[in-house]
Amino acid sequence: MGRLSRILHLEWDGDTRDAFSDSHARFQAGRMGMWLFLITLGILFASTIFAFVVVRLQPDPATGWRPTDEPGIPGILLISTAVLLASSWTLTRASAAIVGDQRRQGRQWIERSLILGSLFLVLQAVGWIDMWRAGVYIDSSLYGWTFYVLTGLHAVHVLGGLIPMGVVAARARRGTYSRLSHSGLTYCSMYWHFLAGVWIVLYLTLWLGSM
Amino acid sequence: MIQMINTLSTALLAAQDAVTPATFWMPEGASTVSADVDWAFMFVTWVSYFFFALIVGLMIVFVIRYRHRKGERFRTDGMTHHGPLEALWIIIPLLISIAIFFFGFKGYLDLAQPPKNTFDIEVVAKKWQWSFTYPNGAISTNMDGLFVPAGKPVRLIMRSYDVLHAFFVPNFRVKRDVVPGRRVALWFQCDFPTGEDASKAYNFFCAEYCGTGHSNMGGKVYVLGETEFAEWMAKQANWIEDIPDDQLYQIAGPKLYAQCSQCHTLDGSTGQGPSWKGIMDRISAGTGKFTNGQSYADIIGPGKVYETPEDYIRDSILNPGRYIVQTFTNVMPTFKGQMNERKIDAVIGLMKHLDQFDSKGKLLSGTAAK
Amino acid sequence: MSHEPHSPPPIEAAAGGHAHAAVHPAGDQPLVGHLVPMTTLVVTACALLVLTCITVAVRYMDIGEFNIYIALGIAVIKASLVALFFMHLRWDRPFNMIVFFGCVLFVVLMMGFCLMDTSQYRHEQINGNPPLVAETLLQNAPNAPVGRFDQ
Amino acid sequence: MTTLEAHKPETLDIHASSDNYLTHSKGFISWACTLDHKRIGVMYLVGVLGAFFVGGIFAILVRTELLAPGPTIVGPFAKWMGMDPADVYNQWFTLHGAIMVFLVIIPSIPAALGNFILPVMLGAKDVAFPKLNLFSFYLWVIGALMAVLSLLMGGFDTGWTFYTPYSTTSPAGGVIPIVAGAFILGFSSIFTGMNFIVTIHKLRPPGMTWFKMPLFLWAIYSTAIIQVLATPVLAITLLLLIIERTVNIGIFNPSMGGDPVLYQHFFWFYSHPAVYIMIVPAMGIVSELISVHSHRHIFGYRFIAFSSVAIAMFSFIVWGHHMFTSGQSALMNTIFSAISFSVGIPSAVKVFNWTITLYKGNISLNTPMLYGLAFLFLFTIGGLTGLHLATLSVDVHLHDTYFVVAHFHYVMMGSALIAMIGGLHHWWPKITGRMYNENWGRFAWVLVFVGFNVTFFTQFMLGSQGMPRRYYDYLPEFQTYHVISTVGSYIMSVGFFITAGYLLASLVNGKRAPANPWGGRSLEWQCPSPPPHDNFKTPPRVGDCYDFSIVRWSDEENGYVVDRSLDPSLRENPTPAKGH
Repeated sequence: MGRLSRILHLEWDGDTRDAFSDSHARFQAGRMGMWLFLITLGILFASTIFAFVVVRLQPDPATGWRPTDEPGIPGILLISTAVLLASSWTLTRASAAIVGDQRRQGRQWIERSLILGSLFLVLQAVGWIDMWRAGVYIDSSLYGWTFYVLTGLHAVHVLGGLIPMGVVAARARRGTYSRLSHSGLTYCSMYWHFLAGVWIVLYLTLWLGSM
Repeated sequence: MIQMINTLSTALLAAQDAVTPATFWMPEGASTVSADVDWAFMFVTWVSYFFFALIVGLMIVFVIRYRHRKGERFRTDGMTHHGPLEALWIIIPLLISIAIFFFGFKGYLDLAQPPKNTFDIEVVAKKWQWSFTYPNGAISTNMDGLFVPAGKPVRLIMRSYDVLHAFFVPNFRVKRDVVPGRRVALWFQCDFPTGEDASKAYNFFCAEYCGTGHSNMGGKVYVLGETEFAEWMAKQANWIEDIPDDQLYQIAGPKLYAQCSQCHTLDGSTGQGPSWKGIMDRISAGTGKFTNGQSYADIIGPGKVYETPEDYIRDSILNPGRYIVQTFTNVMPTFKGQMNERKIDAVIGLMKHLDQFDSKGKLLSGTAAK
Repeated sequence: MSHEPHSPPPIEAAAGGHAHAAVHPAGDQPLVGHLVPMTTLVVTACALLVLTCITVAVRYMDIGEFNIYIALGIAVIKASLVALFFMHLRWDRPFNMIVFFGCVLFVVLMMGFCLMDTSQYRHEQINGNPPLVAETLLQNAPNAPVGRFDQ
Repeated sequence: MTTLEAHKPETLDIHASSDNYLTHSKGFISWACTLDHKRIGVMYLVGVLGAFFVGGIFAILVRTELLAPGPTIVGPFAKWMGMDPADVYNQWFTLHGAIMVFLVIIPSIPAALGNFILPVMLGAKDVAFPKLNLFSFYLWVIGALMAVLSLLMGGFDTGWTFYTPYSTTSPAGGVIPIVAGAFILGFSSIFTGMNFIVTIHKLRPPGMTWFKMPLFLWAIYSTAIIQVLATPVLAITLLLLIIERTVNIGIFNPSMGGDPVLYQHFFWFYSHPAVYIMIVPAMGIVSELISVHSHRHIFGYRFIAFSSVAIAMFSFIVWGHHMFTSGQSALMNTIFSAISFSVGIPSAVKVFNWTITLYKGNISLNTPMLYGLAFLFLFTIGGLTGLHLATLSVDVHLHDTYFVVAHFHYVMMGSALIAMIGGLHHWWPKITGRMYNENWGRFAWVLVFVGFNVTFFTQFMLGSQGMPRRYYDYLPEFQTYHVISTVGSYIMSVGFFITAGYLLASLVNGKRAPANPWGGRSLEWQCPSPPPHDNFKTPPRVGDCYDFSIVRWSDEENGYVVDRSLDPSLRENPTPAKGH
């Protein structure tokens, strides 16, 4: 192994310092770590939504929460919601296919999820442009501020999920995943389902809040 | 329970006929709630003395008694657990905690609920000044001090102009943060007049960190007897009106300058804002630049933004952010609502006649009264 | 990753609450996929939809303060359903479930306390844009959009 | 168990190889890219102690400035930096607070000592996710660099609490970098916590059951729970703060219907538990120090273990006691006051249990033990004055005064940092393989202990007499106490410099450390000092880690050994060993 490659793989000492006795134990630990990570993110999103709720509940009586000249939540977000849920669904299919030892289908389902996930981001961007065109800016009112900040925060996490999903897709293409060894896919889909769940709550909050 | 504590503490606290003197822990207590707060404080302190002595005492005794010397065999007859003992030191601290909570709660009920017939003073906090508006329209700032009537519950209705501040009078044992965007109230009652003597008056502080001038954003609380207070309030409301026009800047100027002196010097040295030394000359020379690149000459003069230098100064007091002199930043608050035309005239008069004042803004003797 | 082929242990064993992962034979367990019956997933999805409809319906019924609590409550139920069934928490180790509901409890406590507090001091808030704050903001942050609330 | 095995001292493999984690590989990259928890722990330790030095400098500057009312030493700095003297002071105390909290105390015990000790104590080869561990260390480095960047961009004067709206409108230029730095440090802390929780759950070797774990591990575990659950709230709060400062509008801004008190709720929802992130691992260290150096089974193991968890749980629901005067409603003040006392109970349980552990012990007054006893002394004061501050009416008077400053220094410095220094001395032979000079250690301890009390006890009186905190100018009547306090801080810093001196000297000419210099019983004392690359060549034998009856001094090891032949259950007529 070359010097650079050793550095990049963090295997300078010649080992990965794997403390687990077997891959099953490692997988169990990985799942637990993933759960803790998702809980961390869940609390992060919950507090953001909650902060939104608190300021939403104390609107200015003179102007209300949403200024009358500003439109509600863009309708395209409904489509993006459907797309995100669909990508969650295709990822479920991917896991099922891999577990059923149908590697080719598994690979296809992962790629579909990747495409749907990217489509979601595109639709979110369209939603932002809609709002922007309608004259809702991040600094025009708390309504606009919360819209951009909350959707933006979620979009950043989706973006952060697409990268590992791309890695998973590449590995699936190489045939890395088998019936018994697909921990990467499992972690990825845990994260992805989580993001879908967060989005449903977030979207509803924003939508109810805009009324 | 509350009833019981009420009777208990009433029995413990004799009716107050003087301020409680300062102790090792607490400063002089002058409000109606201070004795109660001190009592709770001392109760907790004595509990603390007891447990501190117990733990540190046992620790020292054990360390001396059970010293180990190298090479000795270890004794192993110490017990490793003892259920009843553990239960004991869960229950005893629990009971003490409950008692302390109720003492604190009872005192807090008094602090949090002002009586019905309060004397209300409007307070505005801004960086780094307090201003107090009394019911008759009289205004004082922390430079003058806060004046309150003795023997009457006083309620301060406080707003903040910019960031968080907190009004704190140690001798009254009261404190309340002033939150921007909210009207918060704090009340106290002091039964013992201090008179207008600064050495007897009580200190108040800003207790919530608010930036550069935080540590100097305090002053004195004067407690006046009922008639004295009424007189003071009447005088305070009309002080600027009572001054004859020809002496306006000489008498009112120094008093008003006290509010400006934190930032504007008279001796030419640089403060938070431009020095007033030679200010009228600078303006008439017209060369001084603003941060937006314009000069005095560009904005002052017939047909320009300001007809006269006086107009420019007036607007700088009311809308300070409009033009910023170069090398300075926009830190001055507006004095809208605090400075009427007459007061502004007095300040402008002071600026025009700086030769009659010393560097601290005091009128030089000999120039007084033409 | 190396592993010997063997049949995956039944899911129930994984959730059985053993103190040690080592009791299981080596190898990854396929925990995701066909193991959750499709019907369960469909039923959960329907439940989510129904709850969403309820949230919307409640929004149109004017019951004042309770609106928000009902909406938050339904959101918590929905999040739990997603975690339990879509994210397989239902079949995971009990520790993860304890952690999950512990967190929900903390978040609910935090929200409850803060909401209680804000509703208590709401009467102190100055309606409209407090004029003094607006002026300072204009000075300190010249681009801040405060004009619209100025009276 | 055979007799043959019983007579074999367990530290035998100390001589097996001279290979240890320090000598395993060489060069900068072998450290920078290491996945070895011990090396990561050492790097954290170096970083944290460096930050402690910087934070300490600011502390000394702050104390020196307060020698007299009005500007004392800020003048030249103000001229040099072109700032108002008051702003110079404000930046100093802010830097002191922010560095000490975010860069020193929060990572000191869990990330530095915890990383080194936890896997060894547990009997594992490493933490569960070594790469994540290295990643959190680099996050810490980035956070520290952000603090430096913020200094270069004009510093920050918001106080370490970043209260809005001051922090969103402050003219200082470095607010955004430091807030972003605290955000990044938060994630460093979260990942460390996750790693430790999973490690303790999944990597306990056979025999290491939950109730066989040393109490330090219970404390680290409780801390990790807080880190994982509370830190995200801080992260999002700081993120919203950055956005608000950037675009001049946000949910904490009252001019648009936002709420500054909401910021405080969010901030303290993290930062109160964060206080326990600092103190709970310190309590874990003290449990070790006191039982090991008095060679006596810890009293009430389960109560101490559960009280750590209880403190972690309670810590989440008491944050409001930081806000009794901050515009929080009277109803919530009352509720929070009542709940706040609940944290006192488990803390009291621990203190009593430590005290009773000394009873009938075999106490060696080594430097680590002295720090342990100092902790007991200082934490008792810090904890009891917490009662004053939880009491509603009394807190209204004491809030934001020097009383609070004194209280949290007793808890955060007098307890958390003193325990950390005690732990550093305790495990120094294990980490470096060298013994430091005991006499210098005891002497420096005296200076630190005396200096600390002189510095901070006076501040209780200052505060209760009405001196508000964060003041650079003050009324003349407070000067006496301020002078005493400043003198105390000088004494203390001399103590710390001596400590740094003899610890560094020990690296050069210290005696070689035996595997077990103090007579400890937990697993880290059963591997050589310093530990080998893989910690344990053979899986260690787990026993009762507080049973010192089978520990004896061995002249040939020049240290203690675990001698199973002393186990009474192995002998025919078990008579308890008597020391006196």
